[in-house]
Amino acid sequence: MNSDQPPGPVEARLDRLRGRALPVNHNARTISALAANPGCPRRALMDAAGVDKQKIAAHIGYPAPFGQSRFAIGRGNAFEARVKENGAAQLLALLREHLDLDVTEVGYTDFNDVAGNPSRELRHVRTRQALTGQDFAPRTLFDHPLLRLRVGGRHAYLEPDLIALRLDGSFHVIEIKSFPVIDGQADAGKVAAAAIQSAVYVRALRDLIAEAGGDPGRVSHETILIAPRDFASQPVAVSVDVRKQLGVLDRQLVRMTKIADLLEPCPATLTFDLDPDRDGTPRRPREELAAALALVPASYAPECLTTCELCFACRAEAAGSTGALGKSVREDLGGIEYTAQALALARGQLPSAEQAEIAVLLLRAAQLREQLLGEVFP
Amino acid sequence: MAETIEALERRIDELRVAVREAVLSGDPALAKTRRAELKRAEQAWEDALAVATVSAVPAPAETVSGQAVPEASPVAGPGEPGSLLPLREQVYEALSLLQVPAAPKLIATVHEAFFGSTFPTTRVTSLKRDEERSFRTAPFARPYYICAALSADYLSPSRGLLAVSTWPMERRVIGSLSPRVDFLTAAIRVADAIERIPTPPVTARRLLQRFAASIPGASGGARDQVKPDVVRQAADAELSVHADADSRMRREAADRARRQLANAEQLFGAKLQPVSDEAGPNAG
Amino acid sequence: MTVLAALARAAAAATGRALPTKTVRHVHLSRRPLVLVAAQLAGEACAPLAVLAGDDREKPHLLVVYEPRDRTQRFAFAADLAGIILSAIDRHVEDDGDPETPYPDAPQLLVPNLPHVTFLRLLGRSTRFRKTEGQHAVPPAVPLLGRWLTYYAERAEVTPSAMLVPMTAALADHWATGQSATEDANLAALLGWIDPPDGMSGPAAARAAEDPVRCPPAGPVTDPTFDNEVLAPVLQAMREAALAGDDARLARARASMDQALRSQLESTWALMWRAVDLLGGLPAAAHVEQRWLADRRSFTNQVAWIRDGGAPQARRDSAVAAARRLARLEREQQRLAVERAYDDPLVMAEYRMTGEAFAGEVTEAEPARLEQGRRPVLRPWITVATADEVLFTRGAVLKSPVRPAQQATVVDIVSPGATAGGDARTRIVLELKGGMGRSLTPPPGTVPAVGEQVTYTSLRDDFQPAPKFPDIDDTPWTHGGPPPEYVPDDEDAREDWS
Amino acid sequence: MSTKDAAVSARAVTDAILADLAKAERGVVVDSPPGAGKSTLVVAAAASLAERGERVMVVGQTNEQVDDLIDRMASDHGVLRIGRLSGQDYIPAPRIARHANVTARTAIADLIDHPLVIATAAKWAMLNGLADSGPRWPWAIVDEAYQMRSDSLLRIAHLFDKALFVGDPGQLDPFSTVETERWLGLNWDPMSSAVAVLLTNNPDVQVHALPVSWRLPATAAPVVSAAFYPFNGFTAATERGDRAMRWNTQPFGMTSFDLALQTAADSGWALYELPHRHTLRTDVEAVDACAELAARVLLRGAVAVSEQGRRDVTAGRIAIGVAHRDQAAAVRRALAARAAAYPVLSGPDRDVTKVVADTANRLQGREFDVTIMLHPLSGRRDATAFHLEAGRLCVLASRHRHACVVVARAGIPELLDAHPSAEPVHLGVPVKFPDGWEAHQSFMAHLADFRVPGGV
Repeated sequence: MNSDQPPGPVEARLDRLRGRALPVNHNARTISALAANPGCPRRALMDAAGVDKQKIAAHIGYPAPFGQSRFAIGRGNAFEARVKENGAAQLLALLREHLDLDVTEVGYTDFNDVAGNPSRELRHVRTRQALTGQDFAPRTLFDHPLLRLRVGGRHAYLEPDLIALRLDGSFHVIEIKSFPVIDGQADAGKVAAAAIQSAVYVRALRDLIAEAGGDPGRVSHETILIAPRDFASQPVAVSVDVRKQLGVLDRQLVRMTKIADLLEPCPATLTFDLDPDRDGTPRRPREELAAALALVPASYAPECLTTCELCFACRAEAAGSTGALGKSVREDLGGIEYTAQALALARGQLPSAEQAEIAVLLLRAAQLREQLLGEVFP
Repeated sequence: MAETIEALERRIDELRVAVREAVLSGDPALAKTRRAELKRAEQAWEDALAVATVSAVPAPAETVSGQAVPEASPVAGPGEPGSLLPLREQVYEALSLLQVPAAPKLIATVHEAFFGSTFPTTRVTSLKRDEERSFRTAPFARPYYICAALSADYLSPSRGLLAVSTWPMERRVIGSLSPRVDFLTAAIRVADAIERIPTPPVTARRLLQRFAASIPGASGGARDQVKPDVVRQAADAELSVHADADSRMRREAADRARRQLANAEQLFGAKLQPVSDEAGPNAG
Repeated sequence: MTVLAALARAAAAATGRALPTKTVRHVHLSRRPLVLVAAQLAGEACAPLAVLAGDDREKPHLLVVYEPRDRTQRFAFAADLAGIILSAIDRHVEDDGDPETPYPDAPQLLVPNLPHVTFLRLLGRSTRFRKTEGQHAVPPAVPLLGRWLTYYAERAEVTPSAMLVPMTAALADHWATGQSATEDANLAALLGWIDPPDGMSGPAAARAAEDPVRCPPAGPVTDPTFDNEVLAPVLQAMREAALAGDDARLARARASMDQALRSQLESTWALMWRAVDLLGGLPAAAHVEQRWLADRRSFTNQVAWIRDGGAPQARRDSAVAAARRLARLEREQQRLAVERAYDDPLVMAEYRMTGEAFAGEVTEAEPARLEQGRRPVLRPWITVATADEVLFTRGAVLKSPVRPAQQATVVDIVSPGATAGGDARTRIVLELKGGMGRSLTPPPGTVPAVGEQVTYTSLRDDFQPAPKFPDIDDTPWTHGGPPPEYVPDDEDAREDWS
Repeated sequence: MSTKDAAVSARAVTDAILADLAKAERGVVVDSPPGAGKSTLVVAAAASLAERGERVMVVGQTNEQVDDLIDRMASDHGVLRIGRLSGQDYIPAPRIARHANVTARTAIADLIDHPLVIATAAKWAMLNGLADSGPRWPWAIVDEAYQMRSDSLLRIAHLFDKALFVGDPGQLDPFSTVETERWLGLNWDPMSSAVAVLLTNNPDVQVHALPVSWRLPATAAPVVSAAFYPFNGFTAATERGDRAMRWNTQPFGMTSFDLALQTAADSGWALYELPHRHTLRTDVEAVDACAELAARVLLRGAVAVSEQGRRDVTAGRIAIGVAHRDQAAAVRRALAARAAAYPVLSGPDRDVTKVVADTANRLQGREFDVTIMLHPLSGRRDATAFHLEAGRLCVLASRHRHACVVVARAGIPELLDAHPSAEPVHLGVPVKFPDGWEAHQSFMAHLADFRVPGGV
């Protein structure tokens, strides 16, 4: 997992930050999550260090609100299996009409293990050989190839559902999702997530090809989304242009390398180590851990509630700030940081020069509410 | 002294809540222990009921651990005709009809379509282990074994595919084109089988439809009445495209297998030193 | 959002209690609304697990799908649901009246949140094209239900409509909580702020509402731990019982599934009725009745359309249908905005904040002022003094909510500085036109008198006539020409459900 | 390129377009970057069609635009009889009334014999009858077609057989106040522009692009082209030497404002950067800065020197562009305050209240010598889709012939970096380029070289 080179000063500090725990492996989902709130130093730092945010959050008493229903997981697996069964017969049929895949293009190779050995290094080597044409078996579909992408200090291993190689020699990333495409429309949020994940694979694949001296341009930015059509489990193929997502991703990866700037203000002794006992139960005092967390500033917004494992902890921390009420509220309150300030101004407290404009409005608003509701401000 | 049914029911409800709380608080270990407790309570409840109600409860067809994803087990309506044959025989019937290596799901579907009974795919996977064990204890004692298909490159067992030991090695090795070739061959076999039956059952016709849907020109327009001969022609047509390349690859791999592998490995696949239990049963 | 609303949220956060943002209720509430709370299987496009529905808060009907993936069971469920919804509809249909006059009332459907609206839309989409005979036949009520659910879902897109109301939206429209809009989407949390249990603060109640074990989410998607720890084992037990053909165990398993799902739906059911009471506590705004009349009309037409064998709603809008719908939605939206401001001083206050309206006192009035032309016309002038900030310029045409028939044109604006006697108020001189009858002397009350408190705004309730669009068959080449006519095909009927 | 070459290449394209009109099956689309001679083309096309004896209906989007067009046509083609179809309450603007060959009527019947009839899309839509009955034109010319919503095209499309669509693809997209997701991905999404729908349904319609901008100076064309027209770029018709801004007076000392104006005069751009702060939209300091800059241009007596000769920069030739209506109102108040403060600023040409202060939407298609932009992201805590929209920035950055001063609080690049990029993705909707985020980045990167610290 750790990078091939000996860890530099930054890596060393990130390792200390993480403590004894093994770094959580990035996957396409966590990498794409980096773009969810790029303005948050706390998140950026912990992700770069591979800290298990879930565990931290649970230990300080704010477990992440995300769980996955086994029905959803089961549905996902069942659908992927169905698409891939019998040499991905259904998929071939779709690609033939969708990408006018040539009838000779049926080669199907399984990269889930190498001769029964699931080691990621082996699988990655094998994937590289196959994708860079170092073996000559006719291949069209690559089932769960194992790619690598450098994220922050270390390599993340990535497993796309499928990669299709067209006769014209260009690669198309295929993402199999189990959310439905109904009358040509799908949940825009889920498609967006799928798109950025595909972008992660495209990036990793381009790097792989480039390293092998090939032309990364051979990896198409037109990825293919396979999802159930309407209410049945018949798959449908839709192509998704991920150029924008690639742009976003590249920016994030660059930011990850600039992580030093974020480390700079933190005390050198800072660590999120859980001090686990033999069977992994954390022994580190909660307060201490919470205090350590507080040393890295977070930029909480309600949007975090759906994207970040630490959201509840950060929300509690942000209580009393206008941002906790939503970005638009904070904006309407003229960027004032705390609700108490806003209310004080509404009550007529003398504003600072910077607050002068908003103060007028708040006072006015308070008067109107008072007139119309007989409300008096706390 | 066993608790009353009501008491048990209350316990079960409480434990369910307890488990969920453990999960939500991000404490998998605690959740695990409480789950076990819950299972015990539920069992106790079942037993208590069994005592209470005189009706003798036949053992369930299979017990799936609480961890298993329900979707994995088949959704069979009550009163489905079960076959009297042992599982390996049923699998054999299906594979003999298909004449190509196949995945448990396809095997089960084929058997349901043409032999009127189905079985949980989960059991088919364990079947392979039993077969290997019995072969290693008494080689060639049985007329045939349900064995693995071998991946052409490493001659290791190819994930999730079953074959029959009496087939020629050429048929049991899987090159990169083989999945497609075998799919087309299977389609043809199914088409033949349907033609042999005077009034093919709905399940059989639906199976043929499923095949036809993924073969160019096989559906011949109307998706509801696919014609066996149309499917056969279409499959043959595409088969002719891949056949040579595929059989070349398979012959080469088969020779290698016969040269390099011991009997057991020829049937159940060569193993690298397994690095994790995921690598399948230990070759010893 | 506006400063006014933002301030309300800030104040709510500080006081730990939601604060009103409206003085009247802007949404219609039926005397006997049909409340519906649903649970849906995670990961599926639209696999109903259970529904708690009815118009009697004491006796809700519980419908459960024991094998959510089984096509027949789903359609059986759809048929049962149809039983509830269609009978509610039938109760409102009076066929003796002439088709022009709308039915006296329409069945209002209340659901917890927006995901429920989507759920009903998809349920409608997945049932309305079904065939009732031949292969893949379904019970006759199923496609009918589909068309009604689709009708409700599409009606819900029309902002002024109250046919299908997601409760979180209705509540959040009338109260400001001390949490974010994202968190307001949780019905229990939202109600926690508005009406916390005794001895509990708003935030405390909201936090408690976020515990999926103590307080099951309003759905329709159920809590993952419920799925994994409760539902999955029960389903498993049921399947095993079925496989073993053990009817006693099957019955027990079904009973515990009923109980499990009821436990998930009941608390939300209770919350729904609490919300109904809370909203009902507010007096209805002046235009609510009129908007409900539009709903009754639309409902009456839909009944007629179905009775006269009209086709089910298309999958996607044609070019003409899309343009028509957009035009209607925009007009309705605009009208709603004006009506709300006219009905509710607190809404009007938003416009006063932004200078699109002002309220003040009439300081001078020339009710009988005549404009001399070929023949004299009545053009009274009044002067209004206001403390509001006025952004209007000369010539701006305004209206007063209490005199909608009358136009007021800004003649002059005298800013406070210019006025003598240190009055800090702005003076606006308005010329009035219309709403004063024929004669040259205005009837009493038609012209605001000195001392009267008045409000004037640039929000106008007089709209352009509805735009005309070509017939579908005349769809021009620029938009792909006329679309093919819809003919139900087998695909529609077959399309198996998961 | 030299003005002469520019004229040559522009003419070549125009000829190609007119030739295309002659043989077009259905229609022709012409993409016109800012100030590339869109109206010139419309006038030429109308005239050449009229010469061929074809009756032509011309469709504008606003009465302003329509009157501008009529004025151009009537002046360039004095003989051509032009009908102006208008609503009841339309009073012909002086610039229309002065033309003898223009007749304004409210009923189409009175104009039906005119070779050229011009009206707004809304007015044309009124004649909506059945496709086969009612009047019909062999040709329509649709101006500002990218700002026209496809549903309003739907309402008039049956009035003509063939059409020439002209517009600027880089400007603001049509918008609606209601939820419009349900139509996304449809070939006839009523929310997409008339051109987009036309092209998806008629892929074989020819698309031309005008190659040079007559408005934008050599300092601006490359920047705007790169940031907002990544796929069909354009060049300036003039070279750096051809345009210049001079001052009639020297300032007393160099305030930051004078510095900004000087920078803009020399290089075509200036970023007047106020200290970082999160503010309301109507950031008084920023608004004042905009007004003050405009006032300075008048006070100092700016002279615009260009291929068209020398001319004083009068109030009407200065624009202050903003994102929101309340900002525009605030700027107008600030201007009025200055008019009250310095009597000098009230002469006919120097009347600072005559400076055009308006939102991007209403500045579309207009041209000025000097523009001052209140940057949409100035003082913001976080960006929204609205503030990031490429079209908005493009309009604000491409109205000027000489110089553009951008007024903004510091911290915009950082804001952009922290912007979460999780826009929803809709199936079947082509990815729109340029991406607003990227456009803003590249624009800010360019401005960095022309930074003038303000508010000190």
